[in-house]
Amino acid sequence: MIIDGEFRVDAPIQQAWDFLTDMQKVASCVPSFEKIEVLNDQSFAITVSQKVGPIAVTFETQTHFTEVIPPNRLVASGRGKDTKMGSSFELTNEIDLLPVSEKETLVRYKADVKINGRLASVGKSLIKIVAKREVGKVVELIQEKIGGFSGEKV
Amino acid sequence: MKRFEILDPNSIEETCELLARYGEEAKVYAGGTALVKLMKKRLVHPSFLLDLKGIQGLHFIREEEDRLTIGALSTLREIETSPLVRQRIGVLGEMIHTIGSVQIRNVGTLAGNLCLADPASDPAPLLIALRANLKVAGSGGKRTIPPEEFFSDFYETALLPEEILEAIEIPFLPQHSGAVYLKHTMREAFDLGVVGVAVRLDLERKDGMCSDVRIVLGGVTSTPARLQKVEALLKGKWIDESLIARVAMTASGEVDPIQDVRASAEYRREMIEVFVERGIKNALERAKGGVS
Amino acid sequence: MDEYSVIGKRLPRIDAIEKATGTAKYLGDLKIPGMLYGKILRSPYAHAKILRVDTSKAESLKGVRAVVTGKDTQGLLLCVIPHLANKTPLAEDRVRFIGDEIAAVAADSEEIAEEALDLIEVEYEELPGVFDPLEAMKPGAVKIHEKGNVAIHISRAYGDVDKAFQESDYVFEDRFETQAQLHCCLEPHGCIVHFDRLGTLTVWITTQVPHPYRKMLADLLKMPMNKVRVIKVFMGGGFGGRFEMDPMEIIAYFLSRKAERPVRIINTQDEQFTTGRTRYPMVINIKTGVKKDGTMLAREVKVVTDNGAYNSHGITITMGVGTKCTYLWSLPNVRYEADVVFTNKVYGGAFRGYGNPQITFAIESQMDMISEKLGMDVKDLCLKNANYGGQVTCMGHKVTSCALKDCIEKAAETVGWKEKRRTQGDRGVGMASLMHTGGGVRLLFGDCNLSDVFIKMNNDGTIDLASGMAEIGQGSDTALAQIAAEELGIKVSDVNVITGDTWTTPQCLGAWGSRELFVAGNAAKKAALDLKQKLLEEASRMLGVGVEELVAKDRKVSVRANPEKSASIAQVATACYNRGRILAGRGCYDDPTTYIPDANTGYGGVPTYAFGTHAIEVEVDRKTGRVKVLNYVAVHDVGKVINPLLAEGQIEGAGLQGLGYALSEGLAWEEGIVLNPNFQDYRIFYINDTPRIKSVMIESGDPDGPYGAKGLGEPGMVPTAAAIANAIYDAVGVRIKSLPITPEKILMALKEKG
Amino acid sequence: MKRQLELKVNGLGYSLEVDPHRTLLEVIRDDLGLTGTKLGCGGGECGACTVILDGKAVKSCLMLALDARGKEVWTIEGLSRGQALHLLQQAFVERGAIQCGFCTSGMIMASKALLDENPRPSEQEVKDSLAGNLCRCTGYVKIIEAVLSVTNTEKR
Repeated sequence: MIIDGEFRVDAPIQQAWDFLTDMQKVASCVPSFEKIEVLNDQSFAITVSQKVGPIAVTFETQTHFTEVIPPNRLVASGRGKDTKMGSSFELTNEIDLLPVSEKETLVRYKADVKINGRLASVGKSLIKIVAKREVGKVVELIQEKIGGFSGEKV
Repeated sequence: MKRFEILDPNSIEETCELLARYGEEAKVYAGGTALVKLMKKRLVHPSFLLDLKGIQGLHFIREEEDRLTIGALSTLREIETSPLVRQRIGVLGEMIHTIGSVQIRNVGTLAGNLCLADPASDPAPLLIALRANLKVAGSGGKRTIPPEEFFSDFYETALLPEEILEAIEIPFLPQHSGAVYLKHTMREAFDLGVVGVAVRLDLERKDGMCSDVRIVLGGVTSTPARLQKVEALLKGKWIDESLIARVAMTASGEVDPIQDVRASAEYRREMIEVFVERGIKNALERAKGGVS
Repeated sequence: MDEYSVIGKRLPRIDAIEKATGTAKYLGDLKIPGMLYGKILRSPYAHAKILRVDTSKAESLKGVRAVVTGKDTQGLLLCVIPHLANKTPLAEDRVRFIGDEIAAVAADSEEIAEEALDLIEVEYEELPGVFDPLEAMKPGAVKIHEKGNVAIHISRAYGDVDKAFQESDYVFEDRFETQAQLHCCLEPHGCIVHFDRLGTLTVWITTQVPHPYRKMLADLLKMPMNKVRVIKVFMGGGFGGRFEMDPMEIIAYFLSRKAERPVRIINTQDEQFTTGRTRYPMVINIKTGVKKDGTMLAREVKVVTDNGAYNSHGITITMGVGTKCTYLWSLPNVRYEADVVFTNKVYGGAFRGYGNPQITFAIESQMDMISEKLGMDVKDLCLKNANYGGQVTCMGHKVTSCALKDCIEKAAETVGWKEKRRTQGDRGVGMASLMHTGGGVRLLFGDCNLSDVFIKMNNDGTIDLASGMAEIGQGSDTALAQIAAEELGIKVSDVNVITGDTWTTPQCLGAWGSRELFVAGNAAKKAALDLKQKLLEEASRMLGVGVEELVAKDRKVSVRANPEKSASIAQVATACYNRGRILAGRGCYDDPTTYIPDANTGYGGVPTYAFGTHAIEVEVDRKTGRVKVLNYVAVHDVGKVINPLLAEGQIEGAGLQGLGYALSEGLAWEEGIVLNPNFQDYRIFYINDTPRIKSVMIESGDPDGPYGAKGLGEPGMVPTAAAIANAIYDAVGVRIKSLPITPEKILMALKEKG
Repeated sequence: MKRQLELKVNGLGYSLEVDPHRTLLEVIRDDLGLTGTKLGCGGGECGACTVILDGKAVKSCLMLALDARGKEVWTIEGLSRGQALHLLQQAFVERGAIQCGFCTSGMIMASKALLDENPRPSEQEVKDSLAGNLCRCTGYVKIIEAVLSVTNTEKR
């Protein structure tokens, strides 16, 4: 499932780039984020957990930067598992940065989210709705944290 | 199903203590029809079930002054077939009749249905329309939550981790008031609604103007959606067919329907208009005829 | 006029009491000593390479007795048609749909087996998937199998199609789409497999074809057939879904070999919905040329079948569609082109009608459209082109008995066609007809269409009848009992029918192709006659009259001219016994007219044809698109009714399956994931949705059928979808060409129409 | 941890030790050997597992066995005495309401619960009471007829 969109941040492109490539900072914008371990400057072990009512999942993911073109393009991909739920999770996130002005940057993102296993078979439609909403929350937080919020909402 | 223990608390206090002690590991259990299904599918795996059925004083349907109070352990079927319910708030029984099958209604409870907070829940929108109140008990004492604040998200409620739903209070309908619950399903029975609409409409007097109205949708958004703009268009007006048709057209604009395997968002939008119209008409007829 | 004592009587099925009291044992009710419980690990990916499978943790879990992977089953390929086999029992290096089998565990309990599955580690490399057969056909599409995504291309023509189109006054071209319907047998699929230390393989299974199944197993595992015992137990429905080998059974075999214990595997609901067989979805382009007066000249049909990930019945069903599109209505010229295409979804299988519900939806919807354009009542158009006894179709099919015209007239009359058709309002009536085999075909399982029956008479005049036919709920055991009882002059309760066990029953190709009554019924009749001859010979000796003067009736053999002179059948049987003679009969039937389809023409013949017409009245809610079925009339040419109670049951049951197919059923997928793997969201009809289905049976008396009877199992759901589509058009003027015809489709079409 | 389960099934008392996670259906079938009650979908959607618990039809596949503590359960095996069939069983047999038979015990038990409560139901009431019981063979026509035929007989 592809979730894509764009948003603006009140920051020059380099500042936006620095923020978006700092996984600690980005992770702090993810509501379902639990913990992060930096393996090296390209690889991270990130644990996220998400709850929808009585159903709770915790994915321990390995995430890597697979394409880094400062300060314009970043591709990260991660995969993880919740063995208790017999489900796995994969995410590829492409981010492109375009300067709008000296103080403003346009961020285009395209996330390809895949949930496999037991979870997918029970709640594909729900997962989609929840995933879209979670991405929305992440974007909002990023906008807030990079610069003062002024961009259009997604 | 993963193994677990059943604990049998004797009181609400004890239940809350157990909830505090075990947190996410414990689940409250009454009828269990939904919970056991999730557990069998291995989507939920609690270590403890807190069986409420041993607690005295949670299993009742009674009249209290101007309202009906239903205990957390009352099954859907008991409510559906209760003469008291039929006499006082008939629409409640009508709505429950559309849920699942007799076998499920014989075991499942109204409180359990509400606590699951399934977006396609039938009772949820009707209870909001009927201005019900949910009595909640927890370690911090008791409180009352109106159902429109109770449902916070898909399968999420405003219950705190150490709280349980104790009873449901539903006020009787005043004179010249009509309530209805309509559900659009693809099958005649045993189906979740693509759209459910609950309407309670109060008239000042017979054939009078609309003094108050509540219109609530189920099955179309993450939580039941009250159509306050539509309500505002009706309040204080003499309602006729053309007004109903006009306001119904605005109904779908007030929500952003979900899309799932049961129906597209577009179809849901169309059905909101149709069923809001039918719901208001029906409720109006009942208000005029005095039938609930 | 009816001289029969048992045939044509409204009798309860002979296994009804067993079922009504809960004593009938189904697969899940059996416990074999030492039995283990198997579970299968399935692919979460629609298309992936398997890089590594590590089962070591699972193997060391307490209570786990065997673990198998693709390494154990290597080299085996499964398919009901062996030379098309491309499904490995367990994946070796690739998975091709979500649910594809990867590894399996046998343990002391299901709980332990399930836990063990979670401990198996699999490393995948995900590959892009292709889910739409039209996409999969494009050059450059992801290859699902090495040989490419098109399993077969079929091309056939009869007559001069191009010339006929030129001579046509009108040519109609339409595209129809059908969905993946599930059998939804109430009992999920399962098996118990025991490979014992003597080298005997016993399989308890829910199969429609015990004997062919036994042969498939023996061939696949290279075992002598007498070491393979297949036991079909009571089974909760078939409908074509148990007409082949499932990987599960081979997996259980390997688990049993490893553990040296019997192993049971039963699908969960989720497995049944996501990995069980389906009706093949098809895209059907149909082009028909007619004269102004309604004479049909030519038809061209192009089909793309969504085969799913592996071969099963997809190729033969698609070939069958090529046959079926030539023979309903008199058509001198037909061309057929089809592609059967792999996709990364669960694979299809046989399902009641074997392709006919799909093509009949297209043919009969289009007939309705043609009639409108010609300004003719569709009923008259159909009557004009109706098949008839003695007809030879363009492909060469020889119609024996045929009451299609009567079916059309009777359906119209019963539903109130004249008063209800083309009237105002939201109600409408529609009609559709069918032609289908009424006695199997030669297609699978060798160059025969046979069934063999043994009967032995006991001293008291009761009999034991052994047949290789499979009772799957359709009532074949009862029909065989009736036939034997009729011939021998005994009561149905005197007949003990033995079916299901390949060690104690004679050869039979099983329950499919609406062949049970026609083929096994003929065999039972022959066997009974064989026995009767011996019985009468003995009675002739006892009564001192010639055999030809004797009648067997009411448990007695009596002299026709002098009924007072008689001996009870028990007396005759006992006399036989005391003279050291055995009263036994054998009858084998293999229809004499058909043969394996010719490779070029596709023609192999059909022993007899079933016909029928359904007329349905609906009401459509224009605001919601919801359809309510008000009236359902199903008229069938059954040749001869053997048991009206059971025949009605076949028609009513098939009718409701047809309504589900028409209006609400169908798997929904997204990227290969099934979105509705349960009865809540996969909407088969419950009791509140059922209309009173009025069944009418016409007895055309087939020259080759037992008492004139022909098959009825499949026909009942063949025309339903088209009749519904036509009724909806009559009601609100929108033509829906894709199944299921959901409220949403109707509403959107109504909006478009304005 | 296993717990004590005292219950009556078809009039007979049982004292069992069961794990809390086991369903009533599993205990009836596996521990008591009463296999007339069927496991169909396992998710409360098909009704093949219907039994009567303290006079009410329930889906035993979604009920924990311990919820039957101190209760009275009736299954299909409890309906007939020897070869004498219950009127409902008789009606299902004679009216052709049975094909593959997998739904039958659930159908009969759900019908019995209805008739015990409401001896003369309307056709709609029969349908409403069987709304949770699937049958894929019969099209339900003969099932409805069978249940209604029993309501029309005087004694039951």
